[in-house]
Amino acid sequence: MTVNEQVAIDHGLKKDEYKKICDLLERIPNITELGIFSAMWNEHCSYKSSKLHLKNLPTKGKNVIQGPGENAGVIDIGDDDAIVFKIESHNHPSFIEPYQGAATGVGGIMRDVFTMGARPIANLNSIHFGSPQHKKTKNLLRGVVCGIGGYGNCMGIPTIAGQTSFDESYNGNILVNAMTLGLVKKNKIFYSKAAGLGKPVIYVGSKTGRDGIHGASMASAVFDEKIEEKKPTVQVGDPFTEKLLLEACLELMEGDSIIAIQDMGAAGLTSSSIEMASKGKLGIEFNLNKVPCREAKMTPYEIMLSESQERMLIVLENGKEDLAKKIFDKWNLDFAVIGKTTDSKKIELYFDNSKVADIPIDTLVQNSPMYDRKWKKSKLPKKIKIKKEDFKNLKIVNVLNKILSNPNICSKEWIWEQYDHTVMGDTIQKPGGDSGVVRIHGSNKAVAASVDSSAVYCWAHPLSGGKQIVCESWRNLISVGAQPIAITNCLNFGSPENEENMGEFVECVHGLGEASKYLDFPVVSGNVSFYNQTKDVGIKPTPTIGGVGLIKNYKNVITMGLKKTNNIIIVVGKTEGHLDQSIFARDILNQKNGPPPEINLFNEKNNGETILKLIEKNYVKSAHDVSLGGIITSLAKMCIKGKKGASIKKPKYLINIFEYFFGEDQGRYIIEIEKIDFKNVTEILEKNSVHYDELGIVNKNELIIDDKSKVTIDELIKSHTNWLTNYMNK
Amino acid sequence: MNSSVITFPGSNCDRDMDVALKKFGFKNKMVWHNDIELPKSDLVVLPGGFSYGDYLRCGSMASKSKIMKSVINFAKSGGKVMGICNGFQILVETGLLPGVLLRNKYLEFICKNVFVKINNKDNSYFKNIKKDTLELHIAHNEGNYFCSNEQIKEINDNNQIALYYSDKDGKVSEDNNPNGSIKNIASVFNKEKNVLGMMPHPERMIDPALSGEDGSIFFKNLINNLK
Amino acid sequence: MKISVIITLKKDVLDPQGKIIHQTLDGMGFEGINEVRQGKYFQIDAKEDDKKKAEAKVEEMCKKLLANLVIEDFKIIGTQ
Amino acid sequence: MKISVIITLKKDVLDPQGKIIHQTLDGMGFEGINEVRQGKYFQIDAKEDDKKKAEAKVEEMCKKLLANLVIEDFKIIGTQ
Ligand SMILES: Nc1ncnc2c1ncn2[C@@H]1O[C@H](COP(=O)(O)OP(=O)(O)O)[C@@H](O)[C@H]1O
Ligand SMILES: [Mg+2]
Repeated sequence: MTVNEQVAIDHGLKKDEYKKICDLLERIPNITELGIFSAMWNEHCSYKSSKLHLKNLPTKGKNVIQGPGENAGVIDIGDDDAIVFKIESHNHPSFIEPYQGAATGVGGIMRDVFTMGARPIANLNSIHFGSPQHKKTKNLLRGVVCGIGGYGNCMGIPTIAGQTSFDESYNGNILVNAMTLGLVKKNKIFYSKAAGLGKPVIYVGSKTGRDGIHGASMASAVFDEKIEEKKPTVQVGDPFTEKLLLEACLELMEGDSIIAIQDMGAAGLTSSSIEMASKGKLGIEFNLNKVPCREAKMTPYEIMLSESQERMLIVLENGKEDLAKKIFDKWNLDFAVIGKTTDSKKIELYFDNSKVADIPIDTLVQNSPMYDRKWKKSKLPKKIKIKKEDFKNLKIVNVLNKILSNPNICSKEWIWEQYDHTVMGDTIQKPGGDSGVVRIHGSNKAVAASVDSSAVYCWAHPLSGGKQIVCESWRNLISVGAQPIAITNCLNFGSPENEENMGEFVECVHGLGEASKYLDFPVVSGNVSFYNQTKDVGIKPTPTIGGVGLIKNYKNVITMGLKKTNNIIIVVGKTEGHLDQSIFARDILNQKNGPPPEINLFNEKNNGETILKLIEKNYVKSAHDVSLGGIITSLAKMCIKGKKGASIKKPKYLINIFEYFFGEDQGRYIIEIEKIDFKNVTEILEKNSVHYDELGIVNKNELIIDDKSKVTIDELIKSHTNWLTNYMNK
Repeated sequence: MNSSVITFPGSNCDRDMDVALKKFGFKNKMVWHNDIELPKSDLVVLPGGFSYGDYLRCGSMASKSKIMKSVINFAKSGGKVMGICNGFQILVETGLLPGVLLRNKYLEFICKNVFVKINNKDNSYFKNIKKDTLELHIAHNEGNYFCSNEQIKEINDNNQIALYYSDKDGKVSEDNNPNGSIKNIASVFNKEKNVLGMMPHPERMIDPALSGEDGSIFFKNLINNLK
Repeated sequence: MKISVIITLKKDVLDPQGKIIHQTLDGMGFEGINEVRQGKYFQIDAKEDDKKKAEAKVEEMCKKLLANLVIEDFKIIGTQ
Repeated sequence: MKISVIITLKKDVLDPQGKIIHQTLDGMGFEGINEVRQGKYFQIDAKEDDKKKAEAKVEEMCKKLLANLVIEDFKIIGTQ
């Protein structure tokens, strides 16, 4: 096939991008070369629209060993242990084939983590679906959950937490973000930077097939009516092979054979080889006839662009080929020496004894396009005016029951019971807590992790929303007693070519950066997913934050269930009664406008750190951050988890009972303490200038509000747990 | 007491089982599926996981692996063999245990704590356990125990049913059947009671900080019975 | 030759998958379904040009691995 | 009528199960197998006496539920 402008456009390249390729090469590329350029220069691999803005994120900190730029971020958790973690999206494939799309998403992120030498110890997922009434939602949800479980369970890695939301903006573009944490010794971390000349480059894992060719460009395309034609780009996952690959790689990593290692993810052999060469400032040479292929007569183009799963590329020390082969043979995996490193600084491909590609690496990486896309600043929406009458006919207990059964609040047990969350024998906090917690095997330490996003807030005001999610992640870690360390992020947005969507991106990233800098909660890895868009309509901006924190002694982990009757319940943090964009406003008052709650970073940090102090001194019996649905919703969840009730009173503020109990002001926690500790606790809070309200006490089995309104915990449990199960089994 | 845990490609509870056995005093060895000989053992354990990806039928391909010949001989000569979850599935595929394990009734993987009622304590696995019900943990996709009517009569007559899914007071009813198993069966023996297969994972219940502690009762008791 | 086999659950064996699919089809508005049974299909491509021999081989594979005769039946449905 | 359908993975789609079954059969001493592909088999018993209509109905079921045409093909192999 001869290459011309139209062929380039069919590959998703722009006219001027094609011109730039010809200029850089000083000739017209052949089809294989064009395929390589299109894969490397698409949004997914090149970050051409996002790079400029991501540069401003804080990525350093005293515990950061490796920030963005590698397969995953790495943080120090003491005693020579390090945690490797990252989140990644698999949105487009999951919409087309929910089971396989989600499964391969989980497989891909685990590979990113074990490529660095870390054994995965926990998985998390953040999944977002269209309106429950939309005809596709149920099947997509079922398929995605089954796929996430199918892959993670088979690998034997516990899924310890997640997040699930429904919003009509995802009707045509669901989101599936998967996160993995791995554990590694600090001196055994592996990187993807090639080094040395004439080193053998080996291919291991599964064979290469025709699946997923151009998956990366699909991830960078808008869905349109022709979506059916894009279908064959979906890959099928093979978790069993991945499990073998994990064990084989870790076995090889025990020795000193590996110079560099890189998984073949998006754009397969192309991006993995080019990244290794680029980082090492080297060239790389392959004989493509050596690549293990599943199908007969695969062309160089297909081999280079295949996105078959469960494959790795390794640069070995000379003379280690036999040793490596023995290990991969033992695990029944394909192994082939397919090329070597060179000093040409080019990627040179041979097939059937002729050269089929010859491209300077620089042209693919350093010279890849970078855009300063136009973007539109968003204004802070005006506050909504709620009239007194709107509250008049509302009964607080009815409202609470309704909110507890809201699809975005209700229990997600139906989902996480399908995930093996206890395998590996170290799960301290299973799904259903503020963060998942896993013990570091054989030690007293534990790590906590949480995934969060707040699309509604980000949509209402991206800058505040961006800050808010980082804070929410921070709070979720603190609530289990963990010292927050670092975050990873998955930025799910519409098209960067649309000024409004691009504006949402820019401002969310700005907010995110500001908060993570202030909280000393740096970004160590991440991923951008643009074009979550059908025709002209983008999803609500959905940056997802994966936060990781450390618990020194797992025995001190805090859970949210109320523990003992007559203990005192305290709200930490100030309540102003912010209802705009709250679940209450949206779901009960049907009011979708207004600004999201404000973020005060000083209070956020101060409140969080003070809570940690109280936890350290053993005063906190249970804790939960206040998020969607406000104080009463959070307290109801604590009641449900602990199977205890609470007798509470609204403090004498000027705001009304609905504003107080359902307002979504930020930076707040609910804690339970013993009566005898009350004085000590309030002293600490006062000394640190932390606002608090004494809310009430724990009782046996009823939630009693202002002596007037009552509801039994059994009823709350019903409201909270039934919705999803009923929905799925209907 | 010496124990052996067999690792098949795709096993993923082998380490958990190793940790549990050692915690309660077993000298445990890990044995690779391609090995031919079993080390000297008082107990052989086939752990949970997804041997061969659970492809074809769970346990079917593992049941054909090299080491299984020795395991079968060991069992036939009276050796204690215990299969947990995927291990149970492997044991039924070898024919050492009766019945089969089908997909869970609602076709969903289930991971949660359950209660089981001990049906037969006259054997080395459950002898001397004081409680009548235990809280254990299940995590499986294919735990729906099934066998023909004649077979169910036979295993009943031979007292081969080890555990039923029940409520915490030992009441066995459809309400506490997590996966559709016939008669709520969670675990069975062979005729001689030296081979045990069970879907629940006692090794996940050995720490109060985790899911619970009734697995500790099981293991403590097991090593004492084997002495 | 390529030999095709289907493996089905014996008649009295519960078929949870078939049952759920039946329910789902009902729910989708497909009326008048009496029963859905699920099975497995295999196509085995073997280096063997003699039809009889090829089928005999596959029969053996079914007995030894592909089918669990306690609950399943197998049937060769085509050879080419 | 009883309609039988098989659903198979499209040609270029990875079949992990088939691959492992192939390896296992090799290991058991079955030689000379080129490839094993696995699929699903359904037998649908529907209240419908017209063969054409019954098959059309099953075709619709395949498209809407039983098969995912992204990665699978279906084929009606028998109606009785
Ligand atoms: N997809 C999922 N996978 C695993 N766990 C989930 C998933 N969705 C929700 N959860 C769990 O359900 C609980 C409730 O989630 P969420 O409502 O987001 O928490 P919060 O109380 O912090 O607002 C959390 O513990 C979360 O880990
Ligand atoms: Mg929380």
